[in-house]
Amino acid sequence: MKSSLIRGTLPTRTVALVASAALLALTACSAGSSTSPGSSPGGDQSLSVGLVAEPASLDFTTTDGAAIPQALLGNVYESLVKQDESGKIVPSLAKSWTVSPDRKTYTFDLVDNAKFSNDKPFTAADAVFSINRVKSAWTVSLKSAMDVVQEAKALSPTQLQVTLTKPSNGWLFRMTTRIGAMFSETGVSALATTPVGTGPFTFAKWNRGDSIVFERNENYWGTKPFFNQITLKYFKDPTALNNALLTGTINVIGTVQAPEALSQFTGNDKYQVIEGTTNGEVLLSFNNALPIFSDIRTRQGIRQAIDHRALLDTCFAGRGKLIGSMVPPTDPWSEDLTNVAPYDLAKAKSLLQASGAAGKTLRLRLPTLPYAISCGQVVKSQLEQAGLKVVIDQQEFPAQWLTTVFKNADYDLSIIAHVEPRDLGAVFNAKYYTRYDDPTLQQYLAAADAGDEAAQIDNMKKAARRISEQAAGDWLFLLPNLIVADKNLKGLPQNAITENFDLTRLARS
Amino acid sequence: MIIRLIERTAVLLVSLVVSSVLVFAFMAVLPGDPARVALGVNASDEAVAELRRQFGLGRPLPTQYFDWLGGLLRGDFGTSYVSKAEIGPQVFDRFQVTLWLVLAGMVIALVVAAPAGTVMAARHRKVSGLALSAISQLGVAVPAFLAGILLIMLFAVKLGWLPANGWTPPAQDPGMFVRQLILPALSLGLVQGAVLTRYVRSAVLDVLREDYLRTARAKGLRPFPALWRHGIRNAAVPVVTVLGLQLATLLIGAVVVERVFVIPGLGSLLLDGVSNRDLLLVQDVVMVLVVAVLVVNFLVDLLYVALDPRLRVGSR
Amino acid sequence: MSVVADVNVRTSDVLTVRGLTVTVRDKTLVSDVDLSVGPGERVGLIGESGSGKSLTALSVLGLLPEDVTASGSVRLTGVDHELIGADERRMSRVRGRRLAMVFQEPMTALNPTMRIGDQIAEAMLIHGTRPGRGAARAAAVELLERVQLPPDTLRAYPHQLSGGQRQRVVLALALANDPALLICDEPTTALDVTVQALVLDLIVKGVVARAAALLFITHDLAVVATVCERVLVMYGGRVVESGPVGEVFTRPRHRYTEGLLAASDLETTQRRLTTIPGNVPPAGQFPSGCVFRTRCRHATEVCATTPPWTGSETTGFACHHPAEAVDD
Amino acid sequence: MRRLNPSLVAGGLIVGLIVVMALVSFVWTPYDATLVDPVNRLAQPSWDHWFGTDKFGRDVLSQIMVGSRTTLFVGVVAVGVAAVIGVPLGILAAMARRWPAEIIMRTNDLLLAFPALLLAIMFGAVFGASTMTAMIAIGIASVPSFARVIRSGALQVMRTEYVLAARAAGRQPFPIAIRHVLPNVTSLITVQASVSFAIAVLAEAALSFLGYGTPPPTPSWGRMLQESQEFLFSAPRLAIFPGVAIAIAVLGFNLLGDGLRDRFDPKLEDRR
Repeated sequence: MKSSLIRGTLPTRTVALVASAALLALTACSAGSSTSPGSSPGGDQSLSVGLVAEPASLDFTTTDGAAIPQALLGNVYESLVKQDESGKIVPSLAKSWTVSPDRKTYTFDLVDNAKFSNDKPFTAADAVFSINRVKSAWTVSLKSAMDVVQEAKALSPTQLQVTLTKPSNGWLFRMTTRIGAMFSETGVSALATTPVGTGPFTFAKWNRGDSIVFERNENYWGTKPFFNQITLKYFKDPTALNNALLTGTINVIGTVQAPEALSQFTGNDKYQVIEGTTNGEVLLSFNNALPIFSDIRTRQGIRQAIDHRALLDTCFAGRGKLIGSMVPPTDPWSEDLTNVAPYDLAKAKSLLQASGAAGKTLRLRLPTLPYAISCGQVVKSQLEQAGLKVVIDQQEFPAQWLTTVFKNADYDLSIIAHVEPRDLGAVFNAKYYTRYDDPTLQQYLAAADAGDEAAQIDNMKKAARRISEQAAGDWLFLLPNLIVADKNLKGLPQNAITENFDLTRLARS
Repeated sequence: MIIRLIERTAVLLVSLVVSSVLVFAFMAVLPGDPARVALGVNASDEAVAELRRQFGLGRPLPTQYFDWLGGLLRGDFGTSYVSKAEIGPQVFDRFQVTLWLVLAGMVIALVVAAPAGTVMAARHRKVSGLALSAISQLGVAVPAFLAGILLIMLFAVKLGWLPANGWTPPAQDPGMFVRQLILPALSLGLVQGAVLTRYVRSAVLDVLREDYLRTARAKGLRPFPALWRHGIRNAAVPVVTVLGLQLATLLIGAVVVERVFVIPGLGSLLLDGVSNRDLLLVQDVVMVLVVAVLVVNFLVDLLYVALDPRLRVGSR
Repeated sequence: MSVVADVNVRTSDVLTVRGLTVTVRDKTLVSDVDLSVGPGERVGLIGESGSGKSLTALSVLGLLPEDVTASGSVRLTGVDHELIGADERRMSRVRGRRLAMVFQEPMTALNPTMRIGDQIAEAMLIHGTRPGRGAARAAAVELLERVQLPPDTLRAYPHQLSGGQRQRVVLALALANDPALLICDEPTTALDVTVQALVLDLIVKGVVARAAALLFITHDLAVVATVCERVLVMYGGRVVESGPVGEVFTRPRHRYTEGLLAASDLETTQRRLTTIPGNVPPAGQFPSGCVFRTRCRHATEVCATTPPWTGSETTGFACHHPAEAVDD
Repeated sequence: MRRLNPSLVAGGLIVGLIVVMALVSFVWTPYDATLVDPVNRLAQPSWDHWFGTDKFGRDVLSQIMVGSRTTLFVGVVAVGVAAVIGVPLGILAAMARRWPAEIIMRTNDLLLAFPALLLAIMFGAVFGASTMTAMIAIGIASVPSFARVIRSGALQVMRTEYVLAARAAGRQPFPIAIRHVLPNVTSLITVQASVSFAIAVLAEAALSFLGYGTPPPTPSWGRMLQESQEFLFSAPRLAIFPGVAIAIAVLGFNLLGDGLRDRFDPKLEDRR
């Protein structure tokens, strides 16, 4: 899988997305059992959720960016399987599934009462259509996750069989993401403006530049959501977002952008503050193809020159978690690797001296994202104390940064949050902007994808330790899942580990 | 008068054509392939090529220019590379929003500036005039977004009288529309009003020195009626110029206030367009802004003629 | 000067000014001026620029610039209150009704954005001397006719008229309410010589027709000779000599008047033109005592004291060394 | 005789103070303005840090001092660009024949259609956001007002007798422009420069707020204000110091402009 690991296409989006993903986790158990569409306890209550990055389009099959699945996935579109709060893959539109002994054939039993918002019933034929369409019509690079599929066919209206070319743990996991979204054959004509899905909400209205409105799907096949109407309201300015909650314009800040301002809410019993983890690793990336980084002592020196605790305190108000590799604590193979390269200024200086990097000038090309700009200034200061010279160069995000740093790898150092789930392999790759070419790592990753669950966990642990010990980059911290909401609101996720912001479990007590 | 009208119209048309070339040329030199940016970095080369073909990005620039211009003239703003949505309706909606905001701001500015400037001029040696002068100097020195932030802190967060931000179209909920409009319009209006006050003051001071005002007083008009009947129209000429310029500047200048108050206006659309490299959208928005300014200037010119009969004869 | 003033107060005078003093901040621009204008009388006020003649006129009208203050007494016939210090409400009833003024600069005296007819009609409507707009407009046509302007001038804007035409409009406007006193401040100075005579003629005809008094301010002795019956000579903010035009111009007593006459070619063309030595000091910087002494060839030590007024209010002078009173 | 002009004195003092502050900051600031010191972050004002520290532990006073350089730099370059283009344009338009003059002034009017903010955003998109692009954009946007003011001044000079005499004597236009016109419009240039300076300072603040202004780590009052937003409730002083600094600077340049205008044009003495 070579999926893009960068979340977001707008300045604030990178951070924004993180939070959204978190919400999905809680949804797990809601799927499935209830078949009768009873009345919803929420009646005609409505809710307004403040988010930071408005989608540029509603079509995630051709438009990159985290904001679209954040809003639509799980809420308007559903997939066959989804992740529960603990990261386990659980049923959604597929009631159950079996895997063949060679781990190449998956047979899904589908629910029989799901309907698209265009009134067409959901059948195995739609599933086949959706899976094949990823290969044929999608243009975003994420579609490569479906390359491993050899064939998808409908055994019956409620039974789907998917055959892979080789065993892949990654495939089923990716089916929980946007890649796995189920479309109606007759509902893909205007994806950019009119999404059609089977989800508990239907798309009602998009006031561009302002908000997206969802309404409860009264024909939903599963448990109907509490709220009759939910508005996703988009804010570019973090302070405006906070003010909107303070003055009652919105009920939830889906993702806090200004952690320093959190004190306004923590002391106030009108609000609840949720703090958990996300998949968003804030990476200080090295351009490993450059000669200066070919010496591991340079990379190691940089890692040890950074006082991660002080950095986190300074640029993210101490919220967030320190990590030592590209693995969030919610992944099954998570290990504490923060001690692989502890802060040690003297050691860092001598390493940089030894490698000859001391005194050299490095370009730190930062995307114009608030956390990157903030952390960049701390990184510059800390690296300069260790004997490097650092020049900060702002690159407008997304357009300029994506071209200069991401595509052309014209940079020495950069900072960005990689918010895709399970993105270690994709980020540390010779073709990626990190230009990290390491056959040993690739071996571990291949073994993890092909092996059984124990082998997967074991090999992923090795991979995580490998990049940490090799200092393929420096993990500054893990973005926190920070949500502030009205006190009486329930169903908010502790950790944000999926691509979407789950609105379906929200309720008022 | 007719000659003047024809001349002005000709100038307007030439300006429109020249600026459309400028805007198009400027956008053409923007670095980055719009198709690739629209599709994201991970897009395949085929997909990029397809999009380029779809939007005709490979054609010679003059062809692209004339197609674009022709579209604009027909009211067809084209389709966004990024959102695949029609640009026209978006620009129209956003323009309306900004227009509401700017007009409300200008009304406040005028309501503040006209009396304040007049009093400052009439009492320019007295304490009240000097005090007003000092206040207006301070008003001019405060950035509009800072004024907005302070207004929010006070009236929305601390006192809770008005919403901190947001926008509701007037047709949807007129009450909410007004409540949400007050603070942003105030932050634009007070700052612009302070600027305008100084022009009103100077215009009124000029008029107060005019002989015809003395003639009016000699006729038996008391000072204020004399100023009202004989001064306002004359003082209005320079003030209208400034007003026109302010209106033009504010269409884009409001973007800062739009940001603070989360208002989906034209300026915000432009900023989004720029960061998404939604090239055609940016091009359209810039063009709309430029056309608006040119048309406002044109109208100001006509207004001069209405205000000052001396301009009605001959060309100048 | 006030010593003499009380001797000869003509109670029937249209305008009576007593002890008028005009100051700006600490500077005195006009001091202790007495003057009267009888019914139907045409009085000239002459002097160089800076002599205070315009300020005197503006004090009477109560239209001094801000910062400039007047003290003393100004009474107008038919007005039961003192004009100096009267509030705007009362003054506005006098101005344009009992008392009208024609200013020096016709080019700027009219509102460029208002039609001529409206500006003239307004003068009558303000004071309610005509019953309504229609009557006021009709009256305006008649007034324009009197100043020899065609009726379609009503619809014109000021910029469409020449300077002479505009000054006639101002005159029509001033005479609209048949004022008791018309003050003209250098009304022809800005005009071409060819139209000066016409305008002067119209002014005289206008006041004569209404039996109005005229206070005519000018620096042009020839004009005074044509228009006025009596003349006051001002210098340095003071009236230095007054008397019937014929007398003052032929037998000046004050040395300044003498110099002024000598410098103009009014009297005789045989004599070589002489000039008054030195320059007029800036406003407010005239010497104490006799204001003319710094430029006067006849000045002595005694001139450092203010010269007393000699003669009656209507005919007299203030000089320590007057020119000989030549008897014919 | 001439009264002391309070606007000129106050404006001069404020501007002088800012210039001195900027000069001093080259040789001395209480702390390194860009030094990150996490231990002392968000310190209250104290003897050690008179204005306290920001979220990076940087000394706010030092940043304000160094930031004044950015402010002056922005103003000088923006006004410089505007004057270098606008003054010759204005003089040219005053001296040219009717049609060329008309074309110059119409082009000039066309430029009015591109306000500073629009130009800066467009330039920022092409060349990347930086102090320099912002300043040039602000400068170009200030050209029309310069050209207009200078043109009307130059027109007056062209009508004076000495210029008429020079022209009658057959002097070439260029020497006339240099010898007669330019010296006589310097007062207008000075006045317009200080007014444009104030506008440039405000524009830089607005651009920084939108993220199109001075990039970090160079201290800039506009960006300090923008960064202080999330501390509006917890540490409002972080907004107050740069906010007040901007307001005072703008006030200073405006007062200076007014004062200069009064001084150069006694007819307008009453204006403030």
